[in-house]
Amino acid sequence: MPINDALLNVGLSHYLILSALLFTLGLLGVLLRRNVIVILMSIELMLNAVNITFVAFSRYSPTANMDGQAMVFFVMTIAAAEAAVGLALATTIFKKFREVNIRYFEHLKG
Amino acid sequence: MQAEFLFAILLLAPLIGFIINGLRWKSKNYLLAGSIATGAVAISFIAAVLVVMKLFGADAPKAVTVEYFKWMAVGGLEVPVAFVIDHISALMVLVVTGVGTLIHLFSIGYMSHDERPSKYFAYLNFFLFNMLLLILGENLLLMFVGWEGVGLCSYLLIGFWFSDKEKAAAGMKAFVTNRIGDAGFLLGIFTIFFLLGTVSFDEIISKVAGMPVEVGWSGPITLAALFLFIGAMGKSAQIPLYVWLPDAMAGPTPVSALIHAATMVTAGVYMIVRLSPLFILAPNALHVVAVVGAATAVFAATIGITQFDIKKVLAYSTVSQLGFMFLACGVGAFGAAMFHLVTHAFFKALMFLGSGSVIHAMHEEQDIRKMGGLKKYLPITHATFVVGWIAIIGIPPFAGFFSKDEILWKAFSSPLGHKGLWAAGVIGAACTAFYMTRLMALTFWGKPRFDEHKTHPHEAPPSMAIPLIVLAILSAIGGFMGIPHVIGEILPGHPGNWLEHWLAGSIAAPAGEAHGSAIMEWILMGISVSIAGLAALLAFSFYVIEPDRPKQWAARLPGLHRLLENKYFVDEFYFERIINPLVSGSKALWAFVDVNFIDRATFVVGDFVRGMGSTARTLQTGNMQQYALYISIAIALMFVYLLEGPKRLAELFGG
Amino acid sequence: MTADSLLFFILAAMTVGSALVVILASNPIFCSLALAMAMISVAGIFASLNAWFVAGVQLIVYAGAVMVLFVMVLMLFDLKDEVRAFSRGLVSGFFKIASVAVIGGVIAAAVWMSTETIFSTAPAAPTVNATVATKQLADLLFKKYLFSFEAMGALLLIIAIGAVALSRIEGGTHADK
Amino acid sequence: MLLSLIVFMPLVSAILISLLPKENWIRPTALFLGLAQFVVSLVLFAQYDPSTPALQLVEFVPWVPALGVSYFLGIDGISFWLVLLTTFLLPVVILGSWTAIDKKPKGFHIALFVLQTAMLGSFVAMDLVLFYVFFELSLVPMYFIVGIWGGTRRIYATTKFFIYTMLGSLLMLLAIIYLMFTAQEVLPAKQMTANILELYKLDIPFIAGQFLNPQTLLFFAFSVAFAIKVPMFPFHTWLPDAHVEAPTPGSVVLAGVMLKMGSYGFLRFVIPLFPEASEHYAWVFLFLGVVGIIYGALVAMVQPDVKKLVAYSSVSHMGYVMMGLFALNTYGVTGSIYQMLNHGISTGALFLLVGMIYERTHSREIEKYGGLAKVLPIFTILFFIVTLSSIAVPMTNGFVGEFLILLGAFEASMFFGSLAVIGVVLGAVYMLWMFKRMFFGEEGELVSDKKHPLHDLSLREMVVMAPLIVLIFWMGLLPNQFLQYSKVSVEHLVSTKDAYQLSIHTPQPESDAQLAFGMKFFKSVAQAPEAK
Repeated sequence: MPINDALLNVGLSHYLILSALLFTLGLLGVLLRRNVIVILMSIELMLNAVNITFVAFSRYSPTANMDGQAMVFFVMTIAAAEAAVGLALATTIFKKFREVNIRYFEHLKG
Repeated sequence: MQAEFLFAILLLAPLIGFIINGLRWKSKNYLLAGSIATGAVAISFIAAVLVVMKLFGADAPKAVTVEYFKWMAVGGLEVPVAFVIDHISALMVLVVTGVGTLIHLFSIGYMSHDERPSKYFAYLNFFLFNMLLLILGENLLLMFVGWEGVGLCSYLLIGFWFSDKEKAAAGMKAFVTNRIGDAGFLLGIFTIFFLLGTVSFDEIISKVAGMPVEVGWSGPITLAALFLFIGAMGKSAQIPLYVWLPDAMAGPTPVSALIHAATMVTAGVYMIVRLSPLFILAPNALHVVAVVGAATAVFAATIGITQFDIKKVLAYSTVSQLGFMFLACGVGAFGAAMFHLVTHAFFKALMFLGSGSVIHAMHEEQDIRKMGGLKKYLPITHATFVVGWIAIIGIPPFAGFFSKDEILWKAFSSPLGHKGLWAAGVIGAACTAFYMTRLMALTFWGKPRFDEHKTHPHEAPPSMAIPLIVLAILSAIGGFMGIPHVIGEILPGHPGNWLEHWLAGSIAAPAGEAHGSAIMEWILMGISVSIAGLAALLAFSFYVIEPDRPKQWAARLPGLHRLLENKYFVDEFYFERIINPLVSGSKALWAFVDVNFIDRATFVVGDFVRGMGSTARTLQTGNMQQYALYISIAIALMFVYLLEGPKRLAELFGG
Repeated sequence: MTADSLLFFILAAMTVGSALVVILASNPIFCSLALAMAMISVAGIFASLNAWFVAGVQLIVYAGAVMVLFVMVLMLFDLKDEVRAFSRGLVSGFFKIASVAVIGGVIAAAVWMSTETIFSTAPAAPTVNATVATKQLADLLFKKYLFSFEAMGALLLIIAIGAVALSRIEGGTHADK
Repeated sequence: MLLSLIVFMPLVSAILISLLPKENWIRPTALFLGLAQFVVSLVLFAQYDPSTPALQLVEFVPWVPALGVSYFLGIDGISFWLVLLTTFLLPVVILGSWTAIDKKPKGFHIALFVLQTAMLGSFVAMDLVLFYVFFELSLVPMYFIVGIWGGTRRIYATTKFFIYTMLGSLLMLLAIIYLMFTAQEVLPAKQMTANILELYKLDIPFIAGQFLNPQTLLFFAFSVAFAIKVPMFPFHTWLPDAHVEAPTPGSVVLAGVMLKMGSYGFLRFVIPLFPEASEHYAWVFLFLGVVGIIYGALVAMVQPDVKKLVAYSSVSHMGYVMMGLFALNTYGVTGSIYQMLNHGISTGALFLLVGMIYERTHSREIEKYGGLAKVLPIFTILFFIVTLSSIAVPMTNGFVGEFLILLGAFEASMFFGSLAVIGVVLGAVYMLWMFKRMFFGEEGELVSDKKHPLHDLSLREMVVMAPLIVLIFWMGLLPNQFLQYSKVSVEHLVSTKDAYQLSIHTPQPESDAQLAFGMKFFKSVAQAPEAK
């Protein structure tokens, strides 16, 4: 695919590659950051990357089906729920250690 | 009366006595306990007599057999609980119950001061029950039951005063040594069973009847005979398993008389006589028996010369006399062995009981160096002891003369005999005469060597004296049941050899011609009697006329004296070379094989697994991000795999 | 370069740029602001894909509700600049970046290789009226995915209760006994 | 239903015990339930027909049909006495541990009853998978019995015991799976099966002299599992540790029944399933049996701890059992079965007695005793009788078993048979030496301790010992009454072991059988001597 073509005709691939980029960035955040809250944010990034994929596929599928968009709702709900629980956990950790470093989760083992 | 009934009484009377006395084992009433036990044995004796009566008469059966029930039936092995009294066991059962009754009677007086007379009598009765099983059992297995049973009772009675460590140890030694023999006996039973397919004596004898005499060493019959002889060695205290018998003197003296002189120790001889048709087929095995017997006879007699414990002297004497019996068996003179067994039972029981009487009188003193001059204190004991003494050294016409002389003559003349065996027998007899005379001299004659003001020896009560007198009479006249032909011919009425006649149908005789003539027999008889007499005179001169001489001789031959006094260091040898290495070797086994080898090997396996685990554990840090890393690595690898990454890369770079 | 593609590239650049800030900024407040930015950009992306309703929800739920939650928690903690924003370990760090790179690369390669065969030739489906599209979506959610939808509702309720309970536990798992 | 009743009654009992509200109700209830299951097991006498080698009282319910696994119970002459031994020992053990177990009695009795189910199950299971389940299940309660109520090194001992036994049975599991697949391929039904009667029909290829062939490998996989359980010589080291650390009742059950699961496994599975390999490698087991006998005896001799001594004596005695089994003749196998019972009774009794003295002095060191005979006469008498049984003096049970085993071993191999006889001597040595040191001589420090005078056996303890003592003599004096129940089965096994088949016995409907069971029981006992 000549480079010009790629720049002019934005298609499914573009969205998918964007999604991949976003996903990897989110993953890097999860792996590298120490702050629990930032890690949660990175997870949100990854979920959003997935959402982009869903919507893109929904848009570019030959039969224009909306199932992809429906899925986005579920993902968002899960994301919200996960954020809520994650932040609640972060709060308990913070109460104990006055810090929200991921390594305190090591102490969660029974 | 029915044979079944009589046998039941014969066997069960002592057992019931055992149970009654066993249940009241705490009782100190020695008179009651003794009466029950003695009564039980007496009943047994009467029943035995009644059964034996059936064997007399013109058309009497050769044997009375009863069968009660099957004990074991597995595969081809059928073991009924069956008993038999034939011409061999009749002799034995009468001796055992008869002498047994007398010894029980004697025990009443002897054990009067003991803590646990009931227990003692219970054991004694139980012994008798087992002895009867041994004698009457119709098959090898039943005999083995009795065989082990008497060993057990012997253990219990030797260790009767178990608070003394030495005595308990002696009991254990006896049991274990016997067990070695028993193991051999077991192997003998196995060999016979797989050879002949039966363990019943009757069937064994009828099955071996047609078999040829085995020549070599490895034939099954020779093997069986040798195995059985190991059993006999253990029970009858032959070299090399004799060591338990002298120690067994730790038990009460009547026990020594009953078990370790008159009955149990002769079981080996009895067994060989019983299986004589089998043994006769294995001349090589018989040679072994004869040589071991002769060696034991001399060996034990020489030890007897230097012992100072009155019972030990008698014990070695017993070992030596048993050697004579095996010598007789070994040369095929089974009748002579039986004969000596019976006469020995009389005079040795007499002498043991006599020694018991002496020990009782001397307040448990057994060292003959601290006796002497007891003749005036214990006239009855002395008189009866003299009878026993004459009998054992073989002065005619006392019992010992006939039986011992027959053995010597057979050792010389039998086709299986040898002049060397005869010579060994004569030496043994000479030594016997010497040490018995020495024993008499040191115990009864000369001057008292104890404090006459402190110790007041008293003559035995009647319950102890009666058995002594009865046994003395038997020792005196017992020999007439087997008068040799050469003597019978010159006697009025020409009495034949009754015993030989009685046993003729039941025992085997060696094939081949006996050598030696009547003149020869007279000459040999003369030689042996005169040698024994000389030895006795020598001992008399040593210990009565010149009491210093023994010490001079001991000083002159220090090596020999030390060797004899220490019983050839056999016990020490066994202890140093067998028992100690066994114990320390076992400790080493435990330490090295179990703890250091097997356990360590299992630990190595365990440590390996544990090592792998702890290696893997380092991955599990609990660090959540590390876990996330693992997940991402796994996902990456999965993708690479799913997209055929390696192939694509190869395409990319390769072509 | 058409307007559509220009819009896409701008939005994509904004998304990626703000995502980078999220994972690189040492102050969590900056992170959260960058995240909000990323959310808005993603909403834009949705819009560019004609998913108007989803784009709206993205704005309301994410940029609105979730972000408020994050920011409030951050305010509650009163966090300063972090001395060490990233976790320790050179080796593991290397592995982390490498594995992520592999994943990203592989996904991109997969897209590169597969879109050609699947969709690239297929033209985008004809755009429909936003109202119709929303109606279709509603149809799906309340008919086909009704059960899942209701389950989601239940889940949210449980999560709400759970979150409250969790944050009220004294000392959490390390309560002093 | 009888077998299911026998097997699961203890499990139900365990549940009942777990529901008991008060601690001091537990022991009487447990004793009652233990006696009840023993009485139920006595019904076997009425229902069991000793005249046929076929499998009796069969229960068959498919369990996992796809794998051919079924709930298949049955009993024959090989397992008959083992089942009764198991049910018999339970009440004895409960009464024997009346005071020995002072903490958590509820848990202990539950474990004991669950163990009982597992052991009984493995004796009557005729499906390999079912057997395996019971076989492994038995480890769990024993693990807790040793691990919770044991001595100071209990954790070490119980872990060792568990892992050792587990390791072996995993090999067996592999072999079982292999057998099931082979059955699918070879048998006409073309169906996987774990039914042992079907598996008996397999003819597994065997090449003499080569190790890597199916039958040899399977043979050794099974053998190792059972040899560890027995335990045979090189695999025995878990036993002394487990015995020393186990509480008295644990030791009794372990020695009395659990070890027999190993030797029973040889008899039920190894020999009939792999006849050629068994015959070809019999010498290995004869050899290891002899080594076990002599080695166990020698090591027992030098043990300072009386319980350890008894444990090593177990190694020696089980060596006899192994020899008898691999003599592969009627005498040896019969002797082995008998010896299993003997060992259960006399070693069980020894452990009980050692436990009784341990309760009094809290020491098991032989050297600290001495002169017990004077202080505890009744205890001494009982101990002596049990000692006699252990060293196989005639007229006690031990003799019959040992004699038959030695006879069989002698027939199979004169060399090994003769060597094994050494064990007869050594057995007397270590037992009597221990007896001498503990009971005779001067009073030891523990015995003469005036502050803690020793009391002779209580009535309860005598009641515990009484049935064991009675059995010791009963089995010694009238062995035929016991032998007749296993006779036909053993002869069938030995004579047809190369093509061993077991049919299922369908009894004639006998309406009065249940009613007259008591009559029949006594009749069978009374008729025993005549039975051929």
